[in-house]
Amino acid sequence: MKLHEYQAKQVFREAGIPTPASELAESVEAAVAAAELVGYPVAVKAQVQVGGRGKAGGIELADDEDELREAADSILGMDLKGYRVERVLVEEAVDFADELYVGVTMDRGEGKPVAMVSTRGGVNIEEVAAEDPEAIAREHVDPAFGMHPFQGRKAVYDAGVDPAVARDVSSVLSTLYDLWEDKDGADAEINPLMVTADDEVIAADAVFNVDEDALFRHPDLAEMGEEGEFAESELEQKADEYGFDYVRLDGNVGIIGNGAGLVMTTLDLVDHYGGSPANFLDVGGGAKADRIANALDMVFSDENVDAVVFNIFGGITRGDEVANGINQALGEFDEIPKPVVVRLAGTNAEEGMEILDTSLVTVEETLESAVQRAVEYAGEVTQ
Amino acid sequence: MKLHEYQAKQVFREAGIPTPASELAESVEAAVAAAELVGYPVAVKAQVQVGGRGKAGGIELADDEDELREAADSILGMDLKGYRVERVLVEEAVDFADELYVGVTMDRGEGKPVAMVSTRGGVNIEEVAAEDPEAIAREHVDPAFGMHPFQGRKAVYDAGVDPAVARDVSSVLSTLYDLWEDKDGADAEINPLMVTADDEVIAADAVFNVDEDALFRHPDLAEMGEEGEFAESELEQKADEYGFDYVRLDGNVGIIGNGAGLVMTTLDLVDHYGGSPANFLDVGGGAKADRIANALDMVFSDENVDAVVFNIFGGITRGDEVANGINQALGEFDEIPKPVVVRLAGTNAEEGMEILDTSLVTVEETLESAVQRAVEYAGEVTQ
Amino acid sequence: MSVLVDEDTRVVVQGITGGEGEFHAEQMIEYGTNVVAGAVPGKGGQEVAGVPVYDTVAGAVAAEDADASVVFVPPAFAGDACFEALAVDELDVVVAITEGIPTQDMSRVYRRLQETDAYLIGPNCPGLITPDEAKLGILPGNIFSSGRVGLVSRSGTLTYQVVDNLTKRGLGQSTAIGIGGDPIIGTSFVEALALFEQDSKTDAVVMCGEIGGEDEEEAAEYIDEYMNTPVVGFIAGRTAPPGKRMGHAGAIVSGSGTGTAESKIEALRDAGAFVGDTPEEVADRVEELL
Amino acid sequence: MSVLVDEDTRVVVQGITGGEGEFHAEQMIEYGTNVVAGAVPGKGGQEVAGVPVYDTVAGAVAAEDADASVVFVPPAFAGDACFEALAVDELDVVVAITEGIPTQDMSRVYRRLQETDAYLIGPNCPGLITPDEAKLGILPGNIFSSGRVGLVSRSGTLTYQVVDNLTKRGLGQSTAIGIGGDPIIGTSFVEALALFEQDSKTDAVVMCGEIGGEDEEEAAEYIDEYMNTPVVGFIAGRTAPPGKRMGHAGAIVSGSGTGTAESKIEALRDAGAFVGDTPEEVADRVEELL
Repeated sequence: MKLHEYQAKQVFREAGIPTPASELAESVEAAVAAAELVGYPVAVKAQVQVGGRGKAGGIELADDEDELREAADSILGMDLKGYRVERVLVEEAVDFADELYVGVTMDRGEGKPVAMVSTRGGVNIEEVAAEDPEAIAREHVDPAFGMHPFQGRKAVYDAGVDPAVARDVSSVLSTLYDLWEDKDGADAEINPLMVTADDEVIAADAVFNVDEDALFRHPDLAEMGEEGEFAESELEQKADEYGFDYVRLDGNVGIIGNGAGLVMTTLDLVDHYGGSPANFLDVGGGAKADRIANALDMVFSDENVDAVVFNIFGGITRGDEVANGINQALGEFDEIPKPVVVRLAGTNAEEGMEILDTSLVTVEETLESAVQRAVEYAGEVTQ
Repeated sequence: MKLHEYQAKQVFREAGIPTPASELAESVEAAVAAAELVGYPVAVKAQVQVGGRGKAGGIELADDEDELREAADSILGMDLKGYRVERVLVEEAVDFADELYVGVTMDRGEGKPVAMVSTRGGVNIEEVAAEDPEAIAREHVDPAFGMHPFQGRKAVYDAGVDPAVARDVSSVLSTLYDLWEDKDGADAEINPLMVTADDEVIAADAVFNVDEDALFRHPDLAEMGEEGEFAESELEQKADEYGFDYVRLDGNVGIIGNGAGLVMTTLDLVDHYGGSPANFLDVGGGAKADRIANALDMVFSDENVDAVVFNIFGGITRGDEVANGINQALGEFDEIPKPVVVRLAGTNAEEGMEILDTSLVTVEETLESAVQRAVEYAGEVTQ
Repeated sequence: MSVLVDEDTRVVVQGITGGEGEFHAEQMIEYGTNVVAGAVPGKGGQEVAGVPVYDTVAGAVAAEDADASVVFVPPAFAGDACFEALAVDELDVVVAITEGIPTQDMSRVYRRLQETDAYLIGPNCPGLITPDEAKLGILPGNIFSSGRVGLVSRSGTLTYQVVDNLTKRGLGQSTAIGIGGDPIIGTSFVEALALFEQDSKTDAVVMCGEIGGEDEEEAAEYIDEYMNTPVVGFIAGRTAPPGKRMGHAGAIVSGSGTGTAESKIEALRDAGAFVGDTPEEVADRVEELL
Repeated sequence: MSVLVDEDTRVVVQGITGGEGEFHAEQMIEYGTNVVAGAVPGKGGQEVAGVPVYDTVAGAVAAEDADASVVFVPPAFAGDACFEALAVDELDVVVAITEGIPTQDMSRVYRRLQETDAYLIGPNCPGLITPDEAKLGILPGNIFSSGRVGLVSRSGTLTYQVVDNLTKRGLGQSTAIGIGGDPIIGTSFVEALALFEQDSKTDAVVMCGEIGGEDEEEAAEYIDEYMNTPVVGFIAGRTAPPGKRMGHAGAIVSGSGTGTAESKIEALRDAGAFVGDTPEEVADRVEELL
């Protein structure tokens, strides 16, 4: 779960990381009031969870009220990479001499945390990582011990940070690591960590993503997550409500299945047989009839979808439950909105096949044939 | 550093370990007021840092004000194993069905912490450990990870604690461990952890000793240490003031040296040559003249001392500094109060021998001869 | 034995008194698995699914001489359950079925695992099975058949799909291991492949990978350098767009181009492994090899 | 080489810019020790005692090819300094002079140490010396002389006393190691004895123990089972009363009768070692042996 910038900064600030003065505003008038409190010049920053806000016009500077009104007016309500901007952060514009990067994440390959420092802050760090990996000092942390103080210092010195601020940067990194550990962070980043002409360091941006599996022990962050809800598409909101792993894609073959690997495989097969997948939708393990009906509702709600392939290999999930769900969902229609190809295998598949109302769906025996049939149907509609 | 029972209970209570209601009192009248708050029956408990207070008459029960006055009057001001009782804890008398032991300490041999549980609470646990080691369940803790929750449970089940309270006891042990770790405990113990007829657990006594080397990061505990200062002997107070490692013994040969091993060896040699050591006094490494003078002041202040052996092997400590200290201290006397035998070796020993005013002291070349000479002097005085 | 477990394996089920734990303990026993005990704090002395329950894993192992455990403990407590199992030297195999264990908990468990000789399978996995001998986990036993194909997979239902294709052609399995799709797992592809390479009952190995991470690339290096047993690969997620999480926390292609299906397929092919475009092609190839 | 260090040992001094660090770096260099660098955060680029200072230990080792370090860092930071040294694979020997390191810090350092191949000497120790070759620590070099007696001791000044007795009789030392008197130390008597046993330049070993703990008893077992080199022992603290801390945090006899001088002396004698009543007797015995 991603926190918004203003939330992440609040978390960082409470932990003792210096951040610029700032106020959240949801209207131009509120932005004006906020700027009075913060003091000009200010930065007006769109609070949406996408990268590259600056380049996309989501961040503007304002030296006075007129400029501020103009900036707030242009940003509030704008569409930024598919998200509508509902709130801006009005923030003290920091005069900086240098921009650094500090971050903590889980190195999945090593199975352990890694703390990172770079003097190449203020730019897309993933590009830096790709082009010039040596520009980022990395210090792996033993998760049993946590980050030793010397490791924070080592990362900072290895990165070549100016000695005048090395101690402060190392202290920010240690705090960031402890925060990441205490609050079950997935990624924690400050980019840029600005260095002023007076050798003060200050977190000009803040990223804090939380491990959703660990939210149960962080009710405060869970609450922030609700407060800062995504401005998602209607379909994604629906998937959240239903509790599905769902990703919308560009094609017209709707896909429902159980288990991420098998659903991805179904997508790949749609592509392999010349079709184009409309989505990834995993109903998960042990889905009951209601859940199956919800899944059908989801793909039917996607106007791009022309045909649906329903591929279940029962393990915990039982074929009879799936068949009931399909019957229940499709029985409500006078006319089935989109052709549905069903393939059931595994636990209670035979029972499922007996229950399934084959007047409503096309049944196929194998994954390959089911996908081919769905691609065929979708092709017919498209023509 | 040992906390008093009332301090340890405060620390435990703040961490969430259940403790009986209690109030501290320094007079009989205050004890009466305290008992009113706590409610009869109460236990009146001497707040001195010695074991076996109960057997020594330092703990009494009182059912009403008369009994309380009598108890408080008899305990306040009493001499308990050499300590004068200045304060009593007036505590709710808990009606218990069972008494357990839980503790956490550092297992020096293993170099790692150990959590302990026993159903043989309420008695001297060291005796239990000696007579029936199996009666104490021990769970070693990996200091990198801290105590896993399963370890607390395992210790409790291994000890054979009644299942009805196993969860609560395990939770107390986990809290005690975390406290021990967070606050740099040396030993943390609850003995007894009482179990009531309603299966409530409650810490009826509380021991918390802090690693003195770690006090710098626990100012709150350091403050408690001052508040609960030992009622030590005059000599021990003096040693504290001077910052010496000092232990008073029964003999009449005063001993001053540098380095614990060498001082212990000097004691052993005094014994070996038929004398009896009056003290252990380690001036530590790198002692300067003032410190040497203070050490002489200490042994001269001990009326049991009849002769002094001063044995310095210079490493960081310099012989010339030592000689200056001796000259300075002894120069102040018209008559040297007790004969002093000096042996200097190691760093700057020759310079020291040149400086040393041999009209004030007896000089010996070797450790053995110095000790023999001091034993001889002490023997002469005794005769 | 085949790989890791066989008919002699003595299994303790952690969390056996929970709904999932009890149901799958019964299923495992029905399959013929030698489940000897359950372990649930506070439930010692009970009997569930016909086996005695102990308060601690150590207690269960001491009393019932178990050498493997399966963890069906809710995610908030599953990390601790893994530590508890790993603290018992006698347990050679620990299978963590639980989905949704916090990643940092697993990072610490993984750290501990490195100091032990045990194999931790999972978490968030279907478990492993040596057909007709022992099933540790939630795999549907009826689709498996005994034979000479080893199988290792990051995904549960994809495993079933591939096994189904094999079994229907009479290509039985020596052992099938679902290693799980989480970002941090115990036993990796490389370790599983090494076990199959050393196993005299395995003549070919099917390896089902998916996008995300670099485990498949590392497996390819291992295949190239150390394996004589032929490997047939399958990689799910060729159509997955970068930056989107496809169900498994691990199944995400990073923006910087690592962890793509292409890089994994290429690595495996470079290592001499056949990689099928469909599960059917995988079975075709295995049939050719045996 | 003799044991652990010799004239080729390249030493980095952690905390070289502090008073103690600088003074003893100079002393070590004067003795002939090959001190190649200092390491102090924020002081990189300076020169102290004639050697370059680096911000990190890893940086110092990389630039100056050091293989040992000596820690003169204040107690609050010394645990971290040990971790920093132990993180550098190239450092085979780490000598922690610092006194007063919190016990729990050392417990964690000790845990880490078990995973490395390094020897940690101390903390709260005088260091070690191979006479005429290298001195790592604060021992007064002038009392030592080169020879064939190994020495290991928990106490600093007692070491000096014993060495003085040896040197005055012409009994030089191969290496002398002060392992320190804290409750938790890196290298134990047993490990030090094993090093001397394997050392072709050591013909006899003097071991100075003291009350508290059971390290001497463990050493006795080791001597009994594994050592051919003769061992002469000395145990300080025979007159120490139970329950009193005699200077060293470790030097305390527990009420339950373990850790007494008697038990240690008896264990050593049972293992065939001579135990002297006085340092003089120790030297007498060594003279007889060589």
